[in-house]
Amino acid sequence: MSNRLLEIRDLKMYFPIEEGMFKKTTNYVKAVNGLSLTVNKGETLAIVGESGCGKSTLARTIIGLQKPTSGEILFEGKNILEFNHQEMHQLRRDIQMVFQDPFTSLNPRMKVGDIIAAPLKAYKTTKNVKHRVLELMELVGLKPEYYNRLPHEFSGGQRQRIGIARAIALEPKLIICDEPVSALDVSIQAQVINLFKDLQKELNLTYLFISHDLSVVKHIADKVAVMYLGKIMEMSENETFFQEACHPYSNALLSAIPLPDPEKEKTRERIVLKGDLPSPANPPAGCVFHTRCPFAQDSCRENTPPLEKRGEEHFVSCYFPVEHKPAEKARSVVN
Amino acid sequence: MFKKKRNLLALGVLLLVTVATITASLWLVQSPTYIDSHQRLLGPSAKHWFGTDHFGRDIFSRVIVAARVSLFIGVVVAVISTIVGTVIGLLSGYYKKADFIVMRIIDGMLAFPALLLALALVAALGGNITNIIIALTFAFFPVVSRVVRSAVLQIRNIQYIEAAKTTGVSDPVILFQYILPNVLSPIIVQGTFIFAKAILAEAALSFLGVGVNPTTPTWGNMLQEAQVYITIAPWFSIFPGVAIVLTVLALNVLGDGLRDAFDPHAPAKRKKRTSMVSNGEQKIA
Amino acid sequence: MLEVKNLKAYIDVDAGVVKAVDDVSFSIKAGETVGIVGESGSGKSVLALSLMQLNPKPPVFYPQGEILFEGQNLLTMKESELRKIRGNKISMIFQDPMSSLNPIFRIEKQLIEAIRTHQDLSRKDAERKAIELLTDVGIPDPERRMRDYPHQFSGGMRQRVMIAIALACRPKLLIADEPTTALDVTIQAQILELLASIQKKYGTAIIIITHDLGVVAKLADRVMVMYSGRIVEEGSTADIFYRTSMPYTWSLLRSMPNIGSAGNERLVPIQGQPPNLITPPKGCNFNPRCLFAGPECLEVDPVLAERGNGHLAACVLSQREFNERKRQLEAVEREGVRG
Amino acid sequence: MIKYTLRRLFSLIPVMFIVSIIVFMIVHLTPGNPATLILGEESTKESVAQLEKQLGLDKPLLVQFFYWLKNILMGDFGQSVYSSEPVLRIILNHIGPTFSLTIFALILILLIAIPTAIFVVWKRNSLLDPLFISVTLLGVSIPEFWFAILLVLGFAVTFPIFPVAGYAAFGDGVLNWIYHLFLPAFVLAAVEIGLVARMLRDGMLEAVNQDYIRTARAKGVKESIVLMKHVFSNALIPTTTVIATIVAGLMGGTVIIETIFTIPGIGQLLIDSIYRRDYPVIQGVILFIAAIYVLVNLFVDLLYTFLDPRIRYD
Amino acid sequence: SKDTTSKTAKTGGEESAGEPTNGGLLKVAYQSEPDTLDWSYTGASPTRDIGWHIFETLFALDKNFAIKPMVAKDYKVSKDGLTYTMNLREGVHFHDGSTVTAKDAAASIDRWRKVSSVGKITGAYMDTVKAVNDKTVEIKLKKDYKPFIASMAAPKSALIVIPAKIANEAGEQPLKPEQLIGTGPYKFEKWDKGQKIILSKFKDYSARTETDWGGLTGKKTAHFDKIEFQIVKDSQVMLNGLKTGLYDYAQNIPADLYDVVSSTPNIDPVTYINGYSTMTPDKSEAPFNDLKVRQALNYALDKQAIAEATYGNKKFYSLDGALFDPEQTELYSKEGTNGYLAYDKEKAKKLLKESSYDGRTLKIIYSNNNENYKKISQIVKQQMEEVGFKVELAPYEWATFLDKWKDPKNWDLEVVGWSTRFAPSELGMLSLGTESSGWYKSDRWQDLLDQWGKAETKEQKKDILTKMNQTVYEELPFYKIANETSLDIKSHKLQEYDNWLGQRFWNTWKSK
Ligand SMILES: Nc1ncnc2c1ncn2[C@@H]1O[C@H](COP(=O)(O)OP(=O)(O)OP(=O)(O)O)[C@@H](O)[C@H]1O
Ligand SMILES: Nc1ncnc2c1ncn2[C@@H]1O[C@H](COP(=O)(O)OP(=O)(O)OP(=O)(O)O)[C@@H](O)[C@H]1O
Ligand SMILES: [Mg+2]
Ligand SMILES: [Mg+2]
Repeated sequence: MSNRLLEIRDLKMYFPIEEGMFKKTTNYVKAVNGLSLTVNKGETLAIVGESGCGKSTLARTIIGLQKPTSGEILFEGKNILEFNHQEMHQLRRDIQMVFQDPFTSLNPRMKVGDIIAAPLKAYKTTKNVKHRVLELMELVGLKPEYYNRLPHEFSGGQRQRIGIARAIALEPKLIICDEPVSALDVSIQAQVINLFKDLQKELNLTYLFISHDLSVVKHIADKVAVMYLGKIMEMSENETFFQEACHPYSNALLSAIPLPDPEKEKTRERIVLKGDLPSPANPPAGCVFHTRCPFAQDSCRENTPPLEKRGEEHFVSCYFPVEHKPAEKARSVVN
Repeated sequence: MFKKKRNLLALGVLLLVTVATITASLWLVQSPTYIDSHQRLLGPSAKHWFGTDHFGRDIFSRVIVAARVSLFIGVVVAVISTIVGTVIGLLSGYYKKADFIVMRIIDGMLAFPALLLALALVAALGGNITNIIIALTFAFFPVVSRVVRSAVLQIRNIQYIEAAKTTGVSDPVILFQYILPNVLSPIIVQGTFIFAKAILAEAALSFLGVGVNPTTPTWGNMLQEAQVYITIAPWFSIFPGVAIVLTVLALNVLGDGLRDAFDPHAPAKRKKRTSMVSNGEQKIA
Repeated sequence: MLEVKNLKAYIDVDAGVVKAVDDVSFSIKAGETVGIVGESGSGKSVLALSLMQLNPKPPVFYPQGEILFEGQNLLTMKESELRKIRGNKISMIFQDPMSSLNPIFRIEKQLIEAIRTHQDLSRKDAERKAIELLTDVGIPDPERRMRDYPHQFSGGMRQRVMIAIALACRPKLLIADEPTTALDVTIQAQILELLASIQKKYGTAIIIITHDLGVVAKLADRVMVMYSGRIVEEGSTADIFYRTSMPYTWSLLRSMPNIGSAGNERLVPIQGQPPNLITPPKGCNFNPRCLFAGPECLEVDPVLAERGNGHLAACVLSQREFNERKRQLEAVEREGVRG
Repeated sequence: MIKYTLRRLFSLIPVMFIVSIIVFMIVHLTPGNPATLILGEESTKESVAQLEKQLGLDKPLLVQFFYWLKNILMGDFGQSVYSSEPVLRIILNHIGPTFSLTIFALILILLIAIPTAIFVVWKRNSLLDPLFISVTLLGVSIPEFWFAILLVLGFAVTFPIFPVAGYAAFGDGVLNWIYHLFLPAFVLAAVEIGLVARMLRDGMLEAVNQDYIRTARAKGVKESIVLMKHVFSNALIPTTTVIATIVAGLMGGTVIIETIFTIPGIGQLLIDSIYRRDYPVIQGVILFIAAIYVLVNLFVDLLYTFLDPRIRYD
Repeated sequence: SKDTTSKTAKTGGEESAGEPTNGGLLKVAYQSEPDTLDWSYTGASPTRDIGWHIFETLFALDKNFAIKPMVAKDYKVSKDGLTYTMNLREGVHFHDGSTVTAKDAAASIDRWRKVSSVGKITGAYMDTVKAVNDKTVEIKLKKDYKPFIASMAAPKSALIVIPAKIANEAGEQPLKPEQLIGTGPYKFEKWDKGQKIILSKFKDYSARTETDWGGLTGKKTAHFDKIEFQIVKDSQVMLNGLKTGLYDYAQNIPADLYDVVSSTPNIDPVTYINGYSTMTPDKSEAPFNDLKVRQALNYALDKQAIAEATYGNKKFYSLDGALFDPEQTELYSKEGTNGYLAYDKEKAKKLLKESSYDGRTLKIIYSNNNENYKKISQIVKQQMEEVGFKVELAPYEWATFLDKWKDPKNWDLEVVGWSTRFAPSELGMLSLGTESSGWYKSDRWQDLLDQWGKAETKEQKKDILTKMNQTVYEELPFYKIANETSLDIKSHKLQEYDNWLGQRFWNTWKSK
């Protein structure tokens, strides 16, 4: 129990679709729609899913940029949704965020030193701000002479390092990373992924790592959660997921990723999903995935499958999970 | 932005006019108000470079001194309306609750053509410099607050603002240290244009007879007085007219140049997915 | 069918001249699929647009080269002649489906425009043809959806429309410039399938430009690797992936996170940043980032050289030297990890 | 669309309420008692007081305001203290010339600005562009009234092509109408022509670099068609949003232009009424102009939805 | 606000007038739109100059300002001077077709007593008005009032003859457009507010026969079918409009344009005397309640220079200290006006030192709608400052000016022009205790006014006028600046045009 850093219970975040001058709400975008998950101390939980499935909304809700419609967010056992302004301010020290776009997440008019110092100044944690900033810069691999430079003088990878330095400045307990490498070029992605791993080891950080790129996830995550239309479809340990993912959607995701290996690519059995992601304003009834699921049956259209335990730390929300026969394992899982 | 000759020239003109008016009392030989009934309506000469008016006053010195009033009104209106507009725009862009009501009021004010609003206000308050400044400020600040508000609305959702929030930076600091500097460029551009418009508006009000006290030399007053003499003493009208056009043109050119300089899209619009931008080649303004 | 000879495409910018495409030669045969990979800014798009002569002029200019399409040089061709080729014999699919369709015209209009620009068809026939095309690219209910505006389509569907437009005149050559980067994984898979099936069905030659080696591995017969405006390695897909001859390609392959690989292992990034294309480094453009760079590399600017079987690479190291160095380095790294 | 239009019309209520407050406040700040003015130099205190009572000027402001507002809602804009005619009738009598002038100017703006912008964009890499920019900047820098006087001197006096002043109603013959309105409408339009052409040019230059234009070119579409069809229609959308601003500019300008060309429109009516302290007429005119402006804005919004398929309000 | 007076200027046409032609449209550029066309109701010249085409009075002034009958045929005064009996001309038609009767005249007089400023002054002396028979009216006065007929003939808030029905209906309200029924040579046709007023020829006009009277009486012939008074504010437009044939006549052009006008071939200048400009001190408060300060100011003013800078051309001003215009032979007297050109800087400085003036800043108010007041104020300021006054200018737009004028706190000096008046009692700048005289209090002046009411002979009148002048220059209730001459312009085609006090478009026509 004490191992649980963050626990989310049945979280819902609906955005009203407002129309007209009196802002009559005609419908809701159900960005996060009854989502539960747990993050343990010191581990990395990766959340994967396609664009628009609610990943960023989840992140923003946890960090308090939005008030959720309902649900609970327990941080170290306390429901942060009941926090007052003061408590919220204190909580922010413990939860920090690294953003997706290294170009828009840094104020273009502030010097690197000031960007990293902002949280330190907001909480007045240390007298010698500059010293601490230089320390952090060293930690993320930025040269001290960059202190007075402006963000535009840096490459994307370097900028992302600045963002990371800012996020770890207050020694938070949890860092939420919303697609921190998806905007980076492949050759540079690797640098940042490595940095994340190193920092975790060094500072004993806990990550909630959001990504749509399963190959990145595979390199960084301890656990993987697959999200679809505001819900968790499957959640398991990294190893288990890549070996035995059993939700049809997880499998589709896994098989959709092109491998930089022509032979495997050509022999691989893929599951190409039909159709597009339905609109989160009108999610399908029953299992939200049924419209694109190759195995959908009538029961899927009528009832919503619960997130059920399937193995040690392995949960699936599906009536007809894919069974992996030992022999097939290798093939279904790409390598 | 000063790579363009046009912008440089405009800045030069403005500096010249400003310096000339500020230092006028040091070097002006002729008094701008001295009435000499024997020297009426004389054409340009060595003594009176721009000729004399219907009172025999020296037009050159009047044009120079008038610049002071016109520029003063322009600057003050530009500064006050940008400050007022900015504060209102910032607050209503940032605080959703205030936004609705404030914007309805601004909408209401924007429902009047600026010149008409100023005209009605000046007619109501009486035509002196303070009232003209008040009236023009009222006419122009709503535009600024609109511009600022929409800039804030755009910027508010940019990640570095959210990033600042999540690192615990307080609202006022975000508003004034993060958002304000980033909306400064449209504000400065607006300010420059308002400066130009205010000078024109002052002239128009004076022309309509509700402007600055007619005894004060302003470009508008001079043009109004000169109107009758346009055929018999064209210089009376031409010099103040050209002075207005040059000054306002310089301001407009400058504003235009600033807009281009500030606008990240202006030269080559390129989207970048990437990290690969080295050498500071890409800037985000 | 298409032969590019010593093409240079330079760009005039305030800071100087960007050598976006610098002396590139290659050729494509009918029915072939060629992949062009390289990191962002390496000149892929400028090259692709050069083939269609769609680069904005100015600032882009072509100081040298020939682009021979069916024997005619596109570079010297009159604009009116070019227009007869564009969209007809060569067409193009762009990276961003969100912005590549005109937002204020109906899909129908944009498709029909593509058809009627080159084909003398009545409106009715063009409409019928448009429906056919949409069916081909897998848009359900095309008669109705045709009357929609682009914003009413999802990203994947818009990309399909783009493909339909590109296919409107059964082009001989289809250039796809990062056709899937803006799309989701599952949608990307759909589009890649679609491209593969089109290739099979029409036998169109395809140039697919991407920074994603996985995409290339799936589609391409042949691959060209671009680095700072040049082709640094070229060969069959297998050559590139399994018999890499150029340190850059190798580093690129190593830096990619790969679900196929063992898992939680360390990635090996390419250090440094891509070169400035205005003042490229002396010698080999890759030398500042190359793990094998020797003193020679600072001097010699290597040209593409035959490595057997149409496999070309631009590196001072011979294949054997390269393999040797590779082995040494990998050994050192393993040591490092252990120690 | 109808629903949306109605909703938008409905939303004008708070704006117009604020507008009416502003109008009322401005007018009642005005010094100079209309009663004195009507009665003239030799009026007595008693007669002034009596007339004030008659005009309701002796009541508290707030009472006057709501009384006024109530009447307006019932279609009664009051009576001119100067001519005792109903304000609404006075305004309607003056609206014709202003309407003509504005419409004429608007037509001139579009007729000149659109081809200019297209031409400039077509020749965008030549010296025409900087020249064009300079001219448009010059256009917005000349005081309207001065420009008007110069034009009259040139084209009505020195070369008497147009009349120096005056107005002919549309009903008096179209040619006559054009003959009288050309100069004033041109002056009125001059400033805005530059603005609109500039907006269009900027919009087109921006559109020229858009991906979808590249798509059009990639289809092999002719450059002229690309410019006129794809680029222009996209640039038109942002430009329509400034139509409202233009109309505001034109209406502000009519005050000056009507004065100079002695055109009996509401601009001149406003100036006259200001001099006469004819409160009800001043209020009526300003309110009327504001209402028109607000409606034009609404119209532009609707036009916008019509032009831009991305925005659909139902 | 300001009416114009005076005599004809020569019209510059050289070609002979030739035979009058009838018909056509006369287009007049009219500077200020009148509030009403009811010539009784207001003394404003825009009303008068159009009104007198429509209306006629019982008695009127001829070109020499002598009183002559107009609608009236003749009159008799009883010995005691208390009963006036007047006969009307036969067959005078109203525009509505009816014939003028004594009842109409009586009703018109009754209304005049109530609404006209002159009528109110006169009305104080009147008792009853009644129609004795169809063509005879009898008026009883309460006490002897010699200027009675002169008042009835005064062309200011004039006693217009209108149908009795309309007079009764209108009462104290100004006549509405449909009530504009008079006996004049032109009748009212249409008024597009803010744009133009159209008069048309009255076919049944019954003219007098005297061709040599001129002024507002004698034979009047309407040659035009229509007269259009178009409201044009801007004098450049007027001038340009005349040049290009847009107008035939334009009113009130700045004197500085005289040279241009006279050198343009197809237009002629028309000049006429138009009252005079004045400056009035506020005598209810310091410092101008001190006669010494007023005297100091009188010495400080160089009227020659003021006039020169203000009016430019010598044709357009004359330095004359009298209270009336030289053309008004019965009223004009120069005696006792020595104080008028008393310019002496040193004396002014000395007097000012001796006076109670404490060096505070004095406020000159004026209306900026009038170029001349504007100029005068500015020069006066310069001259006052030269002798040690401190001065500040406060121009207001006309309406505000009228308002500010009312309160002595708002001003110390006020600059305004007064049009020609027809009796001492009508002199606004001397009407006791009002703001227009700057709260002038003077038993001496009141006494002189009373004497005027009783004066009969020319000699008596001259004597009183001299005393009046002396009073004015000793007590200095106001400062006269200069007689003003106005400039109108007319098309060269307008023939035999004769201007008297203002524009009259009868007995004139346009050549082809
Ligand atoms: N503030 C908001 N108001 C209305 N709708 C919103 C808002 N924020 C997000 N949404 C909607 O909620 C849904 C989920 O959005 P979210 O950004 O969380 O997706 P995501 O999984 O992060 O996608 P991506 O991978 O593209 O970042 C989307 O349909 C989005 O349009
Ligand atoms: N219109 C232009 N103006 C200035 N520079 C340009 C222009 N177009 C391209 N460039 C520059 O040319 C170089 C090559 O650009 P290009 O778009 O071909 O790269 P790319 O390989 O397609 O990259 P990406 O993967 O990001 O699409 C880059 O340095 C880019 O900044
Ligand atoms: Mg997201
Ligand atoms: Mg590209």
